[in-house]
Amino acid sequence: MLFKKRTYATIQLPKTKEPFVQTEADPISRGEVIPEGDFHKCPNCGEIFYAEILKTTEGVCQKCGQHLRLGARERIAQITDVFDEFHMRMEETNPLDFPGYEKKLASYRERSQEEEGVITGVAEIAEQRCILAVMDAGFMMGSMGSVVGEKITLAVERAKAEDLPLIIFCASGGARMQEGIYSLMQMAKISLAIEAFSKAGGLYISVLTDPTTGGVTASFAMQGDLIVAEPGTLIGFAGRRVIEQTIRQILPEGFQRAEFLLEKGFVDRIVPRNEMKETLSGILRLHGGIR
Amino acid sequence: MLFKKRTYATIQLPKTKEPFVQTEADPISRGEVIPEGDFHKCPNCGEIFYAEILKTTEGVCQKCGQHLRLGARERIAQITDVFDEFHMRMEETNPLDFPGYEKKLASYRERSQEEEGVITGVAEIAEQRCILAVMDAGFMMGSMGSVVGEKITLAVERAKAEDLPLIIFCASGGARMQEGIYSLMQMAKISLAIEAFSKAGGLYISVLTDPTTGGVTASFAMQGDLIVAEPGTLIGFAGRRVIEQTIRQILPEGFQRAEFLLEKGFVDRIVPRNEMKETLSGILRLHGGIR
Amino acid sequence: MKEKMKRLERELKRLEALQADGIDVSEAIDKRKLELKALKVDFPMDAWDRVIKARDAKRPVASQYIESLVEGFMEFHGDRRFGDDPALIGGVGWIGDTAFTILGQEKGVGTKERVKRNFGMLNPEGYRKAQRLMKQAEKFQRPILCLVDTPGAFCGLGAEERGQGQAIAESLTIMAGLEVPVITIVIGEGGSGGALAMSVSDEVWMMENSIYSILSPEGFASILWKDSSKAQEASEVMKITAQDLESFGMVDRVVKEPEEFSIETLPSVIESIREMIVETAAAYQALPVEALLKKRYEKFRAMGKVSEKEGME
Amino acid sequence: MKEKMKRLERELKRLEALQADGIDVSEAIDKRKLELKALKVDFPMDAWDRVIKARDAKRPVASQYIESLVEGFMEFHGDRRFGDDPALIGGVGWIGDTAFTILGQEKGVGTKERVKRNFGMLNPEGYRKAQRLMKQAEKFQRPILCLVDTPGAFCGLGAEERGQGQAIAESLTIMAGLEVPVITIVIGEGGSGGALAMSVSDEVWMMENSIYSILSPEGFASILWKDSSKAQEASEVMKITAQDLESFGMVDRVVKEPEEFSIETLPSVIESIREMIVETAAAYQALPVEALLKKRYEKFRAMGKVSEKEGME
Ligand SMILES: [Zn+2]
Ligand SMILES: [Zn+2]
Repeated sequence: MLFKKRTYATIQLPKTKEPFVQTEADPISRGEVIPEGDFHKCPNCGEIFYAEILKTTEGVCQKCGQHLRLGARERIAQITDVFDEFHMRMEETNPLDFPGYEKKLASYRERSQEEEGVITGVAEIAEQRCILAVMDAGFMMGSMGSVVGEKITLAVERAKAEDLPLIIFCASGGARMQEGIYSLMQMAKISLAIEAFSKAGGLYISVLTDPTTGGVTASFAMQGDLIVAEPGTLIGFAGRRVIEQTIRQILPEGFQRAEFLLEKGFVDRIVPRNEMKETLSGILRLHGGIR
Repeated sequence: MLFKKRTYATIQLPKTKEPFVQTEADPISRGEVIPEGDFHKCPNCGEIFYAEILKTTEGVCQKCGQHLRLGARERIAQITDVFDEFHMRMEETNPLDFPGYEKKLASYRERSQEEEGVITGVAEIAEQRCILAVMDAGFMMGSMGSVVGEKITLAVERAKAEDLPLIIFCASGGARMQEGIYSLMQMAKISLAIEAFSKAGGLYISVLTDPTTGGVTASFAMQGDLIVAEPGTLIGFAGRRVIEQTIRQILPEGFQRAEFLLEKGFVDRIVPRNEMKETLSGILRLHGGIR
Repeated sequence: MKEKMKRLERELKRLEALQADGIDVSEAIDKRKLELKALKVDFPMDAWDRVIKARDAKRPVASQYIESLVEGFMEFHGDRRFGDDPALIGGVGWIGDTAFTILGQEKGVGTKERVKRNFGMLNPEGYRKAQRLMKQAEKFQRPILCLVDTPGAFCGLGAEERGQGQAIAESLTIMAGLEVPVITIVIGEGGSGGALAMSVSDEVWMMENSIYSILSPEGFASILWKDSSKAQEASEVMKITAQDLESFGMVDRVVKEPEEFSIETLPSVIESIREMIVETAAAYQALPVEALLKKRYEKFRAMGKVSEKEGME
Repeated sequence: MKEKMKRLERELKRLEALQADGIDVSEAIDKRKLELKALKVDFPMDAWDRVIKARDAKRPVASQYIESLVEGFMEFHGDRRFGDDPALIGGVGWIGDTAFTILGQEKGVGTKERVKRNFGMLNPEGYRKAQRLMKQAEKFQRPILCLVDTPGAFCGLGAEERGQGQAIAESLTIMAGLEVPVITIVIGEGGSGGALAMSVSDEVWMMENSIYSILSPEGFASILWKDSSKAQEASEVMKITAQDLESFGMVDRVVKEPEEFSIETLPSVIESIREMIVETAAAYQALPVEALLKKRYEKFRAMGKVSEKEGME
């Protein structure tokens, strides 16, 4: 049983229309197409799998090892023994009165059966309690607007108040354009919460999953006491194409991938998906002081 | 009057046999010859000056701007309005019973009329009181042994006890070989004192003068809240020749010079000798809180 | 009349491009500027007008503010790690009788210096130099003044290799914890994370015609509409002017600019803010550290505050 | 008999050089080693013997100590500034029931890995990784264990460009201020500032045949006598053995080694020190922070303490 009853209200995996793993790009903004039905194609090697088989491999391509993108609920199911969601329904926001934003949001909500691009709650990982936030790259490219910022801030504040470790799975195309300066300020808001949590002695593990870019990279993704990443994860601030246009040369293959970041000193450890739970529980135990 | 009577016993410039400015290398260990008599040759452009003229230029070559090496007493005279030396006579040490060390030390003492390679005291610079330590590259290459380490540590402790800013003029060929591991431990000893001083809120300005190398670079030279350097100063840890032997190529001209360090982010400011006093007093005032 | 203004502006833009290519059309430029000025008295500026003003090459840059505002300024260089970033000027100096740490994003004046300053776009070393000097200000209990003027983060290979994301992230947490007052003034362009990295401050002020945005209007149009030429349109929907940000409660003060804002008219602006800077810093410095940090926390905590829907469990 | 030992050692050295060139003379080597071993029972080793032992390729390296000593070790990488230095292994793991931060200078095993590890010579990134993990240990109130095994600082261009002097200097001040216990064990070569940068510790232990010196005997001979071939002579006057340093009061404990110290005999050594490490850390951890820092201060304060001559003003 994945979601066991604890102190908080528990939730079920919703009947989502989204595929189990996600395609590389957001279909609306990049014009690509999610494969329909029961098959899924590995974006790295091109191998085609039954979607069902991918479930048994935790979404890792068995041919090339590519870690395909996972939805937040699936991620939580893989990592936690118990997960009690902070069962919030946040007000919709459109702080700039941006034309068409509400409609776009509604379409993502309808399709994903999720309210926004991050799920937060209290988790148990191998008997270690922690606060967990998991972003979803499939929800409007995992972009960060006020609701995402608010939910993450509340999670950090909760970790501080309850003196629990904090784990955030990052996955983001960056700030949410439609909320403009409000999106930018979420970086500050979350950073203030993380600094206060850290000063109080809290442990924060940041887990970088594909893709971790833009304003998320330039804030809480890189603020972890420890930063681990899944293999092959795209991690960067500026976009690859923008850099290529600026420097007028093609960037090397592994640029901005987790392995590159490890070599450059910005990632503590690369952890394959099938070792993630064990790694996180090991770190939690080492910081809990009880073997 | 350069040395005015204050709280401590004052000293006079000793009748030294050393020339006003120093040659690039230690003559004993590198086999070069100190020019005799009244003339001095610029090690950079080769120009030959009357030693007397150099005094009026503070030891700066008027042809090429090279900052020639100064003795510690001359440096103090240029920088301070009042200087009250910590009038110590330290016990001689030869902790490793190193053959010939006492004799070598005695010869340097005789020649320089100084006891060791650093002079420490309380100074006044444009009405700002501070603790000042000035190393002398001419005393056994400005090498750091136990006496140098002890005198600098005492100076730092004094700065902490009296809540005064600390200025150290560094000039060193590195650790003193003849004292072996004792020399190395001076780096730790001084660093502990500086850290304690810093935690207590003290301001430490490190001034790098030619040459600042080896163990001094790897400790208090680089521990300043602010690090200023004279133009052209050699600043490095490993020796140029050793690096060239290791990488088997000739290093570029400006390598390990103050300007190179500035570009690499390790020096706050390059300050010509004729602006040094004003710069130091400006920094002291800014940190004293009184315009 | 709005139409006429737009036409004049288009002409002006083309003429200025010619001028930049070395063809002297300065008279024609001045003429149109005067006409424009006369027209603008009657019409409020739209966002794009402000974008143009914020980017104007004649607009005072950080070093000129420092020159005019700060006495006995002592510049300090380097991040103690990798390099010294010319796009960030850092140092200590007197504003009135108070010693401040001053950090300015510097675009430079003239082509050569603008290239050297990387047009105000910081490399990671720049953020790390700022961090070092901020921590030093904290040690010596000095207030900090930040001057923001950057198109945004730098899209270079080295900047990514050396972790500009990490560098900005660390600036945010360091500012979050600083136990001394920090005032930020956006003097020109406040672009994206590069601007935010110097703006987690107790007070954020903006010059009347400065902008502060999640990214440039061009970038915004390019990402959302796949057409960077729609920058002007983007600037209107993005809400990036000082007036917008003041209405959002994100900016504490908008500083009036003279009609022609340049190095000539800068001193009058400086005189109008000098006392305000000193007094504001003093007011925050008078707070106990816990109160200072709490105030800063709550200031940003309120931005994009979202409530839960009612009637939920 | 001393003469015979010297001869055997000379022969051994030559044979080992041949072996390194790929010529198999292992039998001849083993024979002489046995003979030497028999002789040495009767003679105390001189410093050069220990230098040879300290540098022996078969001697256990930091990663092997960690493997044997630490359970659930989790390695953490990177300095968050520029790179990850393979010459320094850092991470967290269990020693007994206590979580430690462990930092080890790693020479590597086998040519390929030794090259990757830069023969245990750190670049500035290595010191900065260590600093980061030390500060983290402090935040989480974990004791720190450092394993020192480095010929010394690295004489590379990049190491100078990126400020290895500054990096070592910063390690010294960070260790000076660390509010958690730090134990250092010199396991092989403790060379110059590179070793000191991990040894401003509450206790410094040395393995019986390790060395700790201001620089290599070769470097010493080269600087002082202009002849690096006089390394053996230098090693005797330099006083670099564990026994020397213990007599100077610079080392708190000398750990006995088995006659043939290798990966095979390492576990017995580990068993002899495991409890000692845990208990020593616990004893220091029990001190109030001020007492811990004061004790560390006074420990190093006494090194090369020089008194003033009597009878002076
Ligand atoms: Zn594949
Ligand atoms: Zn000259």
